[in-house]
Amino acid sequence: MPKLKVSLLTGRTIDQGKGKEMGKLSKEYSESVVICQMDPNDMKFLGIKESTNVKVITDFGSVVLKAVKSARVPHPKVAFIPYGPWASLIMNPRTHGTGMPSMKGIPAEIEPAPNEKVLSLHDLLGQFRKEGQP
Amino acid sequence: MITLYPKRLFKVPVEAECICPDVFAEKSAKEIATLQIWEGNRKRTLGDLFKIKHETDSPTEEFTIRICGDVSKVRKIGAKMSMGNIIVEGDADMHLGEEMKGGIITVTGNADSWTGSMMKNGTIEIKGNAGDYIGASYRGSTQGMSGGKIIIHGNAGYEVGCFMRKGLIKVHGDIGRFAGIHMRDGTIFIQGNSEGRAGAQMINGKIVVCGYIPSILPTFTIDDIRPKVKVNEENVEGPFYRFVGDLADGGDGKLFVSKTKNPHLSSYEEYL
Amino acid sequence: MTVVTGVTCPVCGTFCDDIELVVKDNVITDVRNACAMGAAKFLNYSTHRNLRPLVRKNGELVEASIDEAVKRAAEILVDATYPILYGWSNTSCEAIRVGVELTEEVGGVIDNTSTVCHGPSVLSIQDVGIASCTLGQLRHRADLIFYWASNPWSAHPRHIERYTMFSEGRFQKSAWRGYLSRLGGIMSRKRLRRAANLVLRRDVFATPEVERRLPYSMFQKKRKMVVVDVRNTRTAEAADYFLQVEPNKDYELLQAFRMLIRDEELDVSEVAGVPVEILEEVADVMVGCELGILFFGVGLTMSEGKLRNVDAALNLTRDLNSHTKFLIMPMRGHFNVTGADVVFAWQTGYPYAIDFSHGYPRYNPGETSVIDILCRDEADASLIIASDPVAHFPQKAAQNLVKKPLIAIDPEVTPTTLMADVVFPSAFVGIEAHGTAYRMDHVPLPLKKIVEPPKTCLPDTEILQRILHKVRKLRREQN
Amino acid sequence: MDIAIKDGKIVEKVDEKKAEVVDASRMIVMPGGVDIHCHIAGAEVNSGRILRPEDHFKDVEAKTALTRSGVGYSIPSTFTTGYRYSRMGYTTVMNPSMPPLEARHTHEELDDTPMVDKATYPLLGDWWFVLEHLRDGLLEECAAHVAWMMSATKGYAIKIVNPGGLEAWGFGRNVKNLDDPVRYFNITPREILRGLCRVNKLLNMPHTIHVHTNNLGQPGNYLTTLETMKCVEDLAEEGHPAIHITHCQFSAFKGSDWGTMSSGAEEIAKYVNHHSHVTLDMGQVIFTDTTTMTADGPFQYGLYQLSGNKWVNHDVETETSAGIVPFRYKRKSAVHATQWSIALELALLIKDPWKIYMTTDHPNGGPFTAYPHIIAWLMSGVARKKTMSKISKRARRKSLLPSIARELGFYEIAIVTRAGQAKALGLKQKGHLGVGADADVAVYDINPELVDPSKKYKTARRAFKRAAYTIKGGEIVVKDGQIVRPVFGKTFWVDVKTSLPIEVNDDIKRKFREYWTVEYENYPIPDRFLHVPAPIPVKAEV
Repeated sequence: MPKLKVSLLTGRTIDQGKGKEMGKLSKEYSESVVICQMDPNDMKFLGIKESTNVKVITDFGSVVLKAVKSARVPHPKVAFIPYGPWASLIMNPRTHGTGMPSMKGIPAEIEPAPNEKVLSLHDLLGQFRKEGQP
Repeated sequence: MITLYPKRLFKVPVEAECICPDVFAEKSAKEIATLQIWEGNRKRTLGDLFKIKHETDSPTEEFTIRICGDVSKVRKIGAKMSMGNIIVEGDADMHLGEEMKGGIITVTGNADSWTGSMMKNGTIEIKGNAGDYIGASYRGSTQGMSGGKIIIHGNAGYEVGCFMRKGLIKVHGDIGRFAGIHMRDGTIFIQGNSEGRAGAQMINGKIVVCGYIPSILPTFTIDDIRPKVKVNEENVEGPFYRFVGDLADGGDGKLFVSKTKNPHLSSYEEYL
Repeated sequence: MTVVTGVTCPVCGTFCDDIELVVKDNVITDVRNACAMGAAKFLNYSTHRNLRPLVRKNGELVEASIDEAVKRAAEILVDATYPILYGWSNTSCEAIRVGVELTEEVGGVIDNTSTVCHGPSVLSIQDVGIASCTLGQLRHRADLIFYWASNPWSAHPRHIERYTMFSEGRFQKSAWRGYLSRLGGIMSRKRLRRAANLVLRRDVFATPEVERRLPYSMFQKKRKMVVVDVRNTRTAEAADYFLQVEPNKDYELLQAFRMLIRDEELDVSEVAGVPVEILEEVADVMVGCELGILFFGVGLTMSEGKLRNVDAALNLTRDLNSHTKFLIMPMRGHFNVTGADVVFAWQTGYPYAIDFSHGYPRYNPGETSVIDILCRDEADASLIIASDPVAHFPQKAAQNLVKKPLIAIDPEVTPTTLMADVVFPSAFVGIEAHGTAYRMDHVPLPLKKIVEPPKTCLPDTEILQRILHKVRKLRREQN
Repeated sequence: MDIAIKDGKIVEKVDEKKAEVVDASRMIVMPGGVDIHCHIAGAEVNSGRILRPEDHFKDVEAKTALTRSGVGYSIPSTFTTGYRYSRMGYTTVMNPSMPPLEARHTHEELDDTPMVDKATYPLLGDWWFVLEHLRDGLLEECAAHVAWMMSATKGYAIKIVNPGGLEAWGFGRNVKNLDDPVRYFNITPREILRGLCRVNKLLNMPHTIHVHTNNLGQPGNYLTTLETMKCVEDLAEEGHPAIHITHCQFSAFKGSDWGTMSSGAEEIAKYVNHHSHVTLDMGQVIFTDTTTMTADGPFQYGLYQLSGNKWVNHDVETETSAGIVPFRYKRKSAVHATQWSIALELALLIKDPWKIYMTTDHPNGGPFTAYPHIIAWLMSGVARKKTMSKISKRARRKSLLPSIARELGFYEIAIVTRAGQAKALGLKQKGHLGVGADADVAVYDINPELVDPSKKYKTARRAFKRAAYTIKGGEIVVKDGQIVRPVFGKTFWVDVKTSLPIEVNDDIKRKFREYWTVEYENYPIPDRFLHVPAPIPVKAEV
């Protein structure tokens, strides 16, 4: 399976901003943040189409997201994920004494995952409870 | 010699500025046990958290405090000490030897961030790794380490020697980014690799990198190739590229980078 | 039906105060002047909300009375030896004032969302200082506007229109018309390209060569906008010039500019993927402007270099003041994150990450900041207000947060309230409760109460006061 | 003599059987201290706090059962500010620098500053409305707008900082002298000063215009200061002050550059001694590490260039600017030592203590906690000599201090630290212990009949550092230098009644939108916003 090394960015989008104000449980919100915006040429390289699921892996975790074509091209080998519970799973928590984790420019790997499902918010939070609590 | 054994595993930060030869000296084990320390927001005594064993010193020996057990949540050990020894057998938490004026601290394990920050004199030796901001200044201040030695046998983190003014930091292993940021003077000697941005915004002082460095900041200019470089009394064999910077700050710091370990920097030679 | 004017918008740091709301029977039915985010908030704020306090019993969140929830929350805080009280940037200064007092009372750590947005900026301001201003100053005077690693089009949608390029000032005119004509050009180029793609059947979209000269408009004596970013954003499209920087290389680029401004020469041919010729031209434009402003976003604080990226940016603008007037401002995200910093500072001396465990304020981000405390698993309880760390903190921090007793005060249902042990549904400040908040440039403005909240949803200020009162009572009983 | 207190006021007498008795025999009793000029709250001060963690971390105050925690040193947190003033027997403090647009901020902080009554002065000298109205000769319109501004910002006095210079600083420039026109506005600093002085009179403001001169902090500026005082000479009514020159020390430099800088105190004192329309405050320099902060943007930039220290600038649209630079005054620096000397020379050479008041321009010359030291210098030639022996030789040679024998007595100290200040501020119920006055009393543990402060200046210093009692509004709030009862103070503001208040029509609202980036209706602060508002109604002549 092809794998692509990218520099991962997270950030705001207007849809995420709107979705957030509509409520974290709204469909608008989760739809706006379970995506991974990629350069079309990178998608071609991975052999995936719009909305194919991909697995994004960093040193700190992995998450399945929907790949979408970025409207702001070109940005080869740069992938963008809006802020949200999904992006948080793979962020770099190290602050190097600054209080600030790294949320932009994290080295990551992307691979196609057409058969894996994007976690629902419920399932995602369920994973948190596992450690130590009922 | 006083030996401290933690009675249990600490979960919240413990702050024990009193673990310091200057404070312990002339005190009986009983008095030492009543010294106040903080566990989170609770006031405790040293005796609450540590078993304290007093052994009579041989008269020739310097006053020594030995800590056996996990003190990786105990901060400010040896802060402001001016004499004697502290030996930590295990890991130590942040601010070890902060504002230290003399004496020797030895840690057999790792030490966390701000080790030796604002220190004025004395020696800190870490057998394991160290965290970030080693020998740095307090937030907002430009008064970093102004004397003494910090020797780290393992790796060190980011912003080591931030606003450093004098003294020596020696790292046997690798170092993170921004070593010697805003450095005013003094020496940072790195035997391993640097993650980069060494010497950023330095005004003066010396940084020696014996290993690999991914790139040199564009605000440094190449000055010379030197066969060896002197670090305190020690001669370190090169050859080294010598860069000068940080020019963005009008600095005149010297950054020595091994030539053999960094063939990708050879393009700088055309500017010589 | 009534129309309420001059409403402040409790969403982003732009904190527009010209919103008009149409209210009918205690319901907001229409929003004027707001951006998409603001309109979404005013029209949908109450769709996903809790109406009653919740307390976790046997693993389940169940409805409780406010008194019961207050008691449970107070017990958690009194028992804790190192609690964190986090959030604050989406509530009023009045609530934050009580929050600091509560933290002091329980000997905890108080931190606001600066810690994960512009905290590093604060750290470098403490090293360098900052030459800044209020936003109107720029509307009247700025002729060179930089947006560096920030994308106002998405994050602060009305920023450009209200304060910079498209605003009309006393000494500087709006650049709206120029943009419209340029936009026409961009659109037709895009159309042409698409047609070419179809006809030639090959991708003309390939990375274009970096041009070696700035566009003509950059040398004209008029308002101009430069965007520096790792991606070609919507904002970048509206700019006179877009400078694309390689990810994690902002520091090098900023420092290189500083050198050029000192008339030093670079030993390299390009920096951060940008040819030095271009840098020299941009530096000339900086030096030659009447009044320049550099807005920077979290693109600087969250990427490699963090505080030092900002350090370089602050130094760059400071250096430029020996040639012209040049100012700089962080683009603050939440509508009152500035207020949280401000209130913390006047009560404690420090703007965020303040540790009260020894009875007085102590400050050392990296040690007393909430991400570090959570990653080291040191906190034994937490109170989260008006923030959603479970959704936005790195996994390890979020996991350690939910492991320990967690109190959440939030008008909305969020991942954090879902995972909490005590939940207080609050009134939406700026819609259902009044107060004060600070715009990103430190201008304080009133938050208005437009409609009545549900009876069971108290304002944040009152919830916190009740908890504080109960904490004091419990502590008196203990002694 | 007994002082009777009832319901927060000083009264003729009370029922001695029921009253609580404070035994102040063998002690000095004074009205509560009044500070006419100290930066303790608002945007500038708070930016200073954020800028300087290194200033706070070694000077902390832990929470007690009664008091909130906080930090010092040069820019203390709000609660600590209130407690520290109160411990020194102060009961009223004036925050002299408020950008009108950020007034809400200043008041939020003042509300969190306990123990003292307070007020704050909006910065109006470079406000576009003022510049335009004065340029067009519309004095009454200008007055109406200033009246509106006092109410909108809950302000107390007209503050003018480097008139014209702050508008020029918007584009990185400054003005050179009183007749240097402000670009785009065609008005000079002289016209601004005279205009606002007239406006002040038209509005019957309790205090005069409060002026930070042009060219502050620059060698040779004593001439500008003399000019500034002269320029309103003809506007003064006999016996009534028309202008207050604040932190005069910073505006009393002679010489053409830093090498030749010397004291201009003699000339200024001479002028003040011969005229009755001026009051001053000292702006004493203390040898310590402090934080300078003024609305004078160009001055602060100059100070940054001089010191290389970190620098904050904050320009406020259509109104003013501000700057902050940390600064250390060193004994061995000839300039700093001369500055130290100038303020004392002014205080001692100006004969009438009702004309010059004790301040450090906190924190610009040093923190207010240094007041007991200044009192010692004022009362004792020995104290002055002792400090003199440690300062720069060059400064010592040039200083006028050795030639001045004057030593202030306790009575004069009471004037320069409270009575004079209250009078200049027009605070009729403060600064004295007569019947009807607010029951703000400070009791210091020093026996004036036994202790000669000229010799025993250390005893005096100690006494003024920790009040034996501070009584605020009739309540004992400090005992033996400890807070025993935390109280809120009032916030005074001047409620000017004009016969024709500004009509708020669409035109005005549109102008607002053009000038500021906030809506008209969000600008004024409602009275209820203040914790304890104390409006002072004043009837204007317009």
